[in-house]
Amino acid sequence: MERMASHYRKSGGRWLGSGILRGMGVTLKNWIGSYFDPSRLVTVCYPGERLPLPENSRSFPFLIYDGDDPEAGLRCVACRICEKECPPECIHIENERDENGKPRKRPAVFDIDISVCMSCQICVEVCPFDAIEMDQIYAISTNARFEPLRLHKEQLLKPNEYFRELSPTRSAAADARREAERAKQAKKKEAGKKG
Amino acid sequence: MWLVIIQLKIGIILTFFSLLFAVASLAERKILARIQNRRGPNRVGPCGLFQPIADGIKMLIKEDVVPRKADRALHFLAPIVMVAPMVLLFGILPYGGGLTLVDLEVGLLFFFAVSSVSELAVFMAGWSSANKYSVFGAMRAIAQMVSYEVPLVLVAITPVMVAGSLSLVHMVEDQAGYAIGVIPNWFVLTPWGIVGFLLLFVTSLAEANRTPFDLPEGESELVAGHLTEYSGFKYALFFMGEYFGIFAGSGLAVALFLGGGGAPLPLLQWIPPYLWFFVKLVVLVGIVIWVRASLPRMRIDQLMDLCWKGLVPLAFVNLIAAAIWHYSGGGWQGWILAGGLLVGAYLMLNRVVLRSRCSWERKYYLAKS
Amino acid sequence: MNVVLFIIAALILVGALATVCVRNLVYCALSLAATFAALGMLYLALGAEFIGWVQILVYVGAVAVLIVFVILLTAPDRMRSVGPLFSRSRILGVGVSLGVFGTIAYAVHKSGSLKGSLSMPAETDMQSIGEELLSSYLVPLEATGVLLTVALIGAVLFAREEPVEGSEESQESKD
Amino acid sequence: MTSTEEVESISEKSERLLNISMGPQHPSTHGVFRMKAVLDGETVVKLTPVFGYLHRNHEKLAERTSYLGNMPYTDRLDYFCSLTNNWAYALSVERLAGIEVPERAEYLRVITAELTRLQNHLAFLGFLLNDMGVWATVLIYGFREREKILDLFESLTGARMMCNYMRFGGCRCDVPDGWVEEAKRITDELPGVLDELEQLLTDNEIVVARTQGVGTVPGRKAINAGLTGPVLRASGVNYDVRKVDSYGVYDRFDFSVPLGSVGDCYDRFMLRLLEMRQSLNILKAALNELPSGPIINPKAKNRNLRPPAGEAYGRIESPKGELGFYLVSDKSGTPYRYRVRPPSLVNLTLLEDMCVGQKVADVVVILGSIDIILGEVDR
Amino acid sequence: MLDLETIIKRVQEAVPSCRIELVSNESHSGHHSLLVDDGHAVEVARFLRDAPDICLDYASNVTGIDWLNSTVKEKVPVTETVEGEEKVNEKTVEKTVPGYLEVVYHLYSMRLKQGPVILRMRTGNRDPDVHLPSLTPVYRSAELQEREVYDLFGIVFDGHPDMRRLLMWEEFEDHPMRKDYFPPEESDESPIDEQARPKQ
Repeated sequence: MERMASHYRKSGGRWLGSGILRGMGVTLKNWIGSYFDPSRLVTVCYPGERLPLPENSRSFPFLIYDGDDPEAGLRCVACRICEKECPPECIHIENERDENGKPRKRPAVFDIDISVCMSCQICVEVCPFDAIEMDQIYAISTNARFEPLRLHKEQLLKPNEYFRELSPTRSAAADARREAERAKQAKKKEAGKKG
Repeated sequence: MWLVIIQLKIGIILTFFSLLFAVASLAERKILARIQNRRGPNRVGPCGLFQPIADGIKMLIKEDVVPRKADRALHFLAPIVMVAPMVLLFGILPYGGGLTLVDLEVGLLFFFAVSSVSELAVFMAGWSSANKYSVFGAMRAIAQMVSYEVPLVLVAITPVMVAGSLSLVHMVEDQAGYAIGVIPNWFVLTPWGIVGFLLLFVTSLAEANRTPFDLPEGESELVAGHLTEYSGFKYALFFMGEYFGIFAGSGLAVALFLGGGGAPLPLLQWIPPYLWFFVKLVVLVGIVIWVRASLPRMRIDQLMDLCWKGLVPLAFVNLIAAAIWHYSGGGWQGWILAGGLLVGAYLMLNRVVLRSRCSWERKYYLAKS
Repeated sequence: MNVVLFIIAALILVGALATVCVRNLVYCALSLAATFAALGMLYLALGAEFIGWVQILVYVGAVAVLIVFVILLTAPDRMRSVGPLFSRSRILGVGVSLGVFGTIAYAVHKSGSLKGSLSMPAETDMQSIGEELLSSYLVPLEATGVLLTVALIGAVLFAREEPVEGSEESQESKD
Repeated sequence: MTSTEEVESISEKSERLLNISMGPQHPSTHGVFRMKAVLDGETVVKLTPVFGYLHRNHEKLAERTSYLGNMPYTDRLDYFCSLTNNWAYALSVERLAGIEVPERAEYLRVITAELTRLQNHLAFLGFLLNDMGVWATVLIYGFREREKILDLFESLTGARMMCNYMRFGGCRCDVPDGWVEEAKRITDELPGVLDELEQLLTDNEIVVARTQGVGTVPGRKAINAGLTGPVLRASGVNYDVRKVDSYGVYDRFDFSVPLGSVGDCYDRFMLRLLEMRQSLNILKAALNELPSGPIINPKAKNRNLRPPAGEAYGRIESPKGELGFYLVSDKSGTPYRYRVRPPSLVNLTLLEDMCVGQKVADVVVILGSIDIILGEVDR
Repeated sequence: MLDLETIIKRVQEAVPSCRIELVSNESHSGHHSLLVDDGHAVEVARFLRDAPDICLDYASNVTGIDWLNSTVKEKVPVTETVEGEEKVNEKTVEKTVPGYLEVVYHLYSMRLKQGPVILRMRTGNRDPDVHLPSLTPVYRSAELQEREVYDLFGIVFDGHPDMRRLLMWEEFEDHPMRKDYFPPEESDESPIDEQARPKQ
């Protein structure tokens, strides 16, 4: 920026019409450039070619389960922190009741109304069990306003492998955390058994 | 017998210009896109070639909404009165090589007489839509077109004075032949020719309401000016009228200054003259589209100032320069005299505009604290 | 040749009557433009090309547009022309028109031009018109030039005092 | 505000005046903004802006949501510059609750804020020239560069425009690898693009004719009317919150504040170009000196933050002007009063004074040069 | 930073009959403010703007705050005669402080680049159209923001050139930002909203 330190003098176009011609020179450079220089032809023909999404781009949340059986490997323990913290209150959870009505640590109903959800990712941030993560799906238009946009637990559940290939670094960090957690539980259990 | 030939010629010319209209509407969107670093229509047919057909069908199918309070007859007549004279103009353009339709002795006068009818069409369109915006737009459009007819005619008179006849074919013959073997003596290669060509190009832009003079359809102020209440095929007709206006203006510029069907180099003369005419026409239309993509719109009062304080005086000076060129017999002394006069006029205009512009020279202080 | 002339004459008559009789202000202006165009066609039919195209250029291109512009500026809402079509003093009107038409008919009859056949006038080309204009008719040409400039300046002065809406386009188009 | 005697003169030639309404669907107003204009021929006699078409009562909503829950809503205020909105909100909550921010987070905040300023000014140039009728050419040149910056945001925060990136005491997530090199490459390319835009626009006779001497605002009147940001500095008043408050780590970078001289549309337009160059300086320095370390203050509680009772007013220099958040807390989990000081709304105070006497075509250019955004005006 | 005590003294000299006091603020921001009685608010503002050394020429922010009737528990020394001898003991007494509406101005000095001086004005009660003097004649930047406070809080500013609603449409009656305002029921909410009815 070698301009004079204290002043930026804007040299007026001394020749009438020279400004317009210089301006059209720029458009001509872009016109010719678009045939030769890739940086001057930036659009992509959408359905055919698609720009790759960066790793941690987010659209709507989804639930994670380990292993291959969705019900068994479900990580969510229905602690309802995400339901409380969600700003537009679009998550609705109902605990599973065992035979004598005592709530168990599993969600029977886990609905997310994606017409209300603003993909702000706070539920992922506050979830202590890494049970919910942000997906990268965006072509999800439906033909009705309310019903299809309320995703139920079955539609939300996706395996951990999907999350691992969706965003490698975040899933690695999440798995490391869960490993450390499980190791601590196990050590505490032994300490408990020994002590 | 000659009736058949005439019919054939008319057929050729009309098909060519309607094809050119289709291609130009596609080329406009493609060139605009390429200037803006994007691809432009490429979904309908190979790289968008069937797009004009698609547009045409769309325009035909689209419902033609006429406002209830509108004046039906006038509303219907306006597009016709807009397009008909434009098509007449193609009759007298000197394509050369036997394709010239008719060699009117008063060719140029015919051109201006017919092209001034389109102002009535703009009025009819604006007035019959019974919409406050379109009346406002029509008023501006007529003021602009009538004002820009004065410099257009003045500039077109200079080649008439040098060639000595109003007929366009005679003017093209006057520009035939090559000086010192290689340089074609087109009028554009003379001092007054360059200035005349630029003025003619600028005024024909204004006549056809194209950027930077497309004030009537100034989207940013009055939605679509006098075309607000038109839809469907009538709108397409106006669209076609505007394009034919550009073709006619460019055709006139080619005929008067770029030597009609003449080939730029003697060894290229084996290509028939009407092909050269069309190449030059297409190049001019390309420049019109290029101008459209890069210049903002002028305000109505600036537009009028430019016309009355800029183009008309320059056209008079150009007339005098052409006279000096004519009587000094062309050649280098013509260049010095006419050229000097024109450069002096440009410098004087330059100083007047810069002094009137309040503070061209702007200083911006870069505060450290 | 006569058939064409009769058609054009009929066109002129119809246009002129429409200009006077039609209620809608805008239709009057447009039928006036149509009459001018028909007059131009008449000249062309008689072979006077220069006058024909000048007629269309000047009258249809400028005068009609001027009248239309005046309508745009002054009567945006009063589309209907006011007052009854035929004024009460009908007799006075008919009397005056008959008198005028009678004198013109008598003068034409007296001049004897109707006697000869409608012979085509001598073939004239632009060259001769140009020379004629600048030699024997030079003085009237310059006089009209001065007149038009004065009219132009007058119009500009008029426009200057009270700002006219839109642009100050009210000057005569070129001569 | 037209004085009383002028109002009489309007009514008595009222039959020649034309009442037109520009917006809210008008193609050139920036979102749903409406202006009722009274025209005498081409010149504007009276202009009254109409607000409220995009009013969502953002502040009432914030009073029933937790402090952390409000952060994603701040993206929706000035939806072109979500990161500066986040920073302003985070700054005022940190001032309310007394939370320090580690070094690396301060640098990340400066980098993202200056990137936001760049892409906002690029979009501004495009919209202003689009109003003047350049058929979207400059708009797409601006958006071409803006896309690169939005891709940076998407790889860092996860969303292009609704970033929700800042937390009380720092930032939400760290920079993915390769991000800083990509950002450096973009900031080295941008000066070339700015030169090209300047060559295309600043000397263009039509642009100069359309903007010079249009909508002039004297400095003293601008201060009294509370104009801030480039609109104020175009009138020659040296007031940039980055220099005055030197919040964050702005005092470590040497950048200068461009000031205009006349205060018309041309100065406001040039100011943005010059400010972009200064932002590039800051970005170069910040990207080179990005320290390592934690990106969030471990002691800061984000989830159910209960700041002590009291109030705080934090403000930053957002691309549109001085964006402030005034928070009153009553020790509960949700703010008692949450007030946004919208630069776009206050910059519109002088819109009528600028437009009266100008032509209709100028009203659009003047509105474009103020660079308002309706999410912030109507809240 | 201008310290508020000197400002209070200067103001009391300049506008003798005005009542101005310091309102402290416990949060970490340290933004204490000046409470001015609405009788002399305009002269105080004009003095603050025109005094050469204070020169608060820029009103950055104008905010309305709605304070509800608050019940305050106070320790009131009550003398009771218990078993003959006097004993003074505190008894917590529920006292309801009447609520009020408040307008807060954040004033800055652009010329001297000095920090916020916060001016507060309080209304006596909370009924619908309570009046306060407008500072728009002094600070033009308050014009639109005061219209917004009128629209959302219902404080009518006397002396404001164009006292209309800013954001709501003209026929809208009540003032949405008041604490005791609940939106009318007929808004069509999606099924989830009915279930998750706002919890307070």
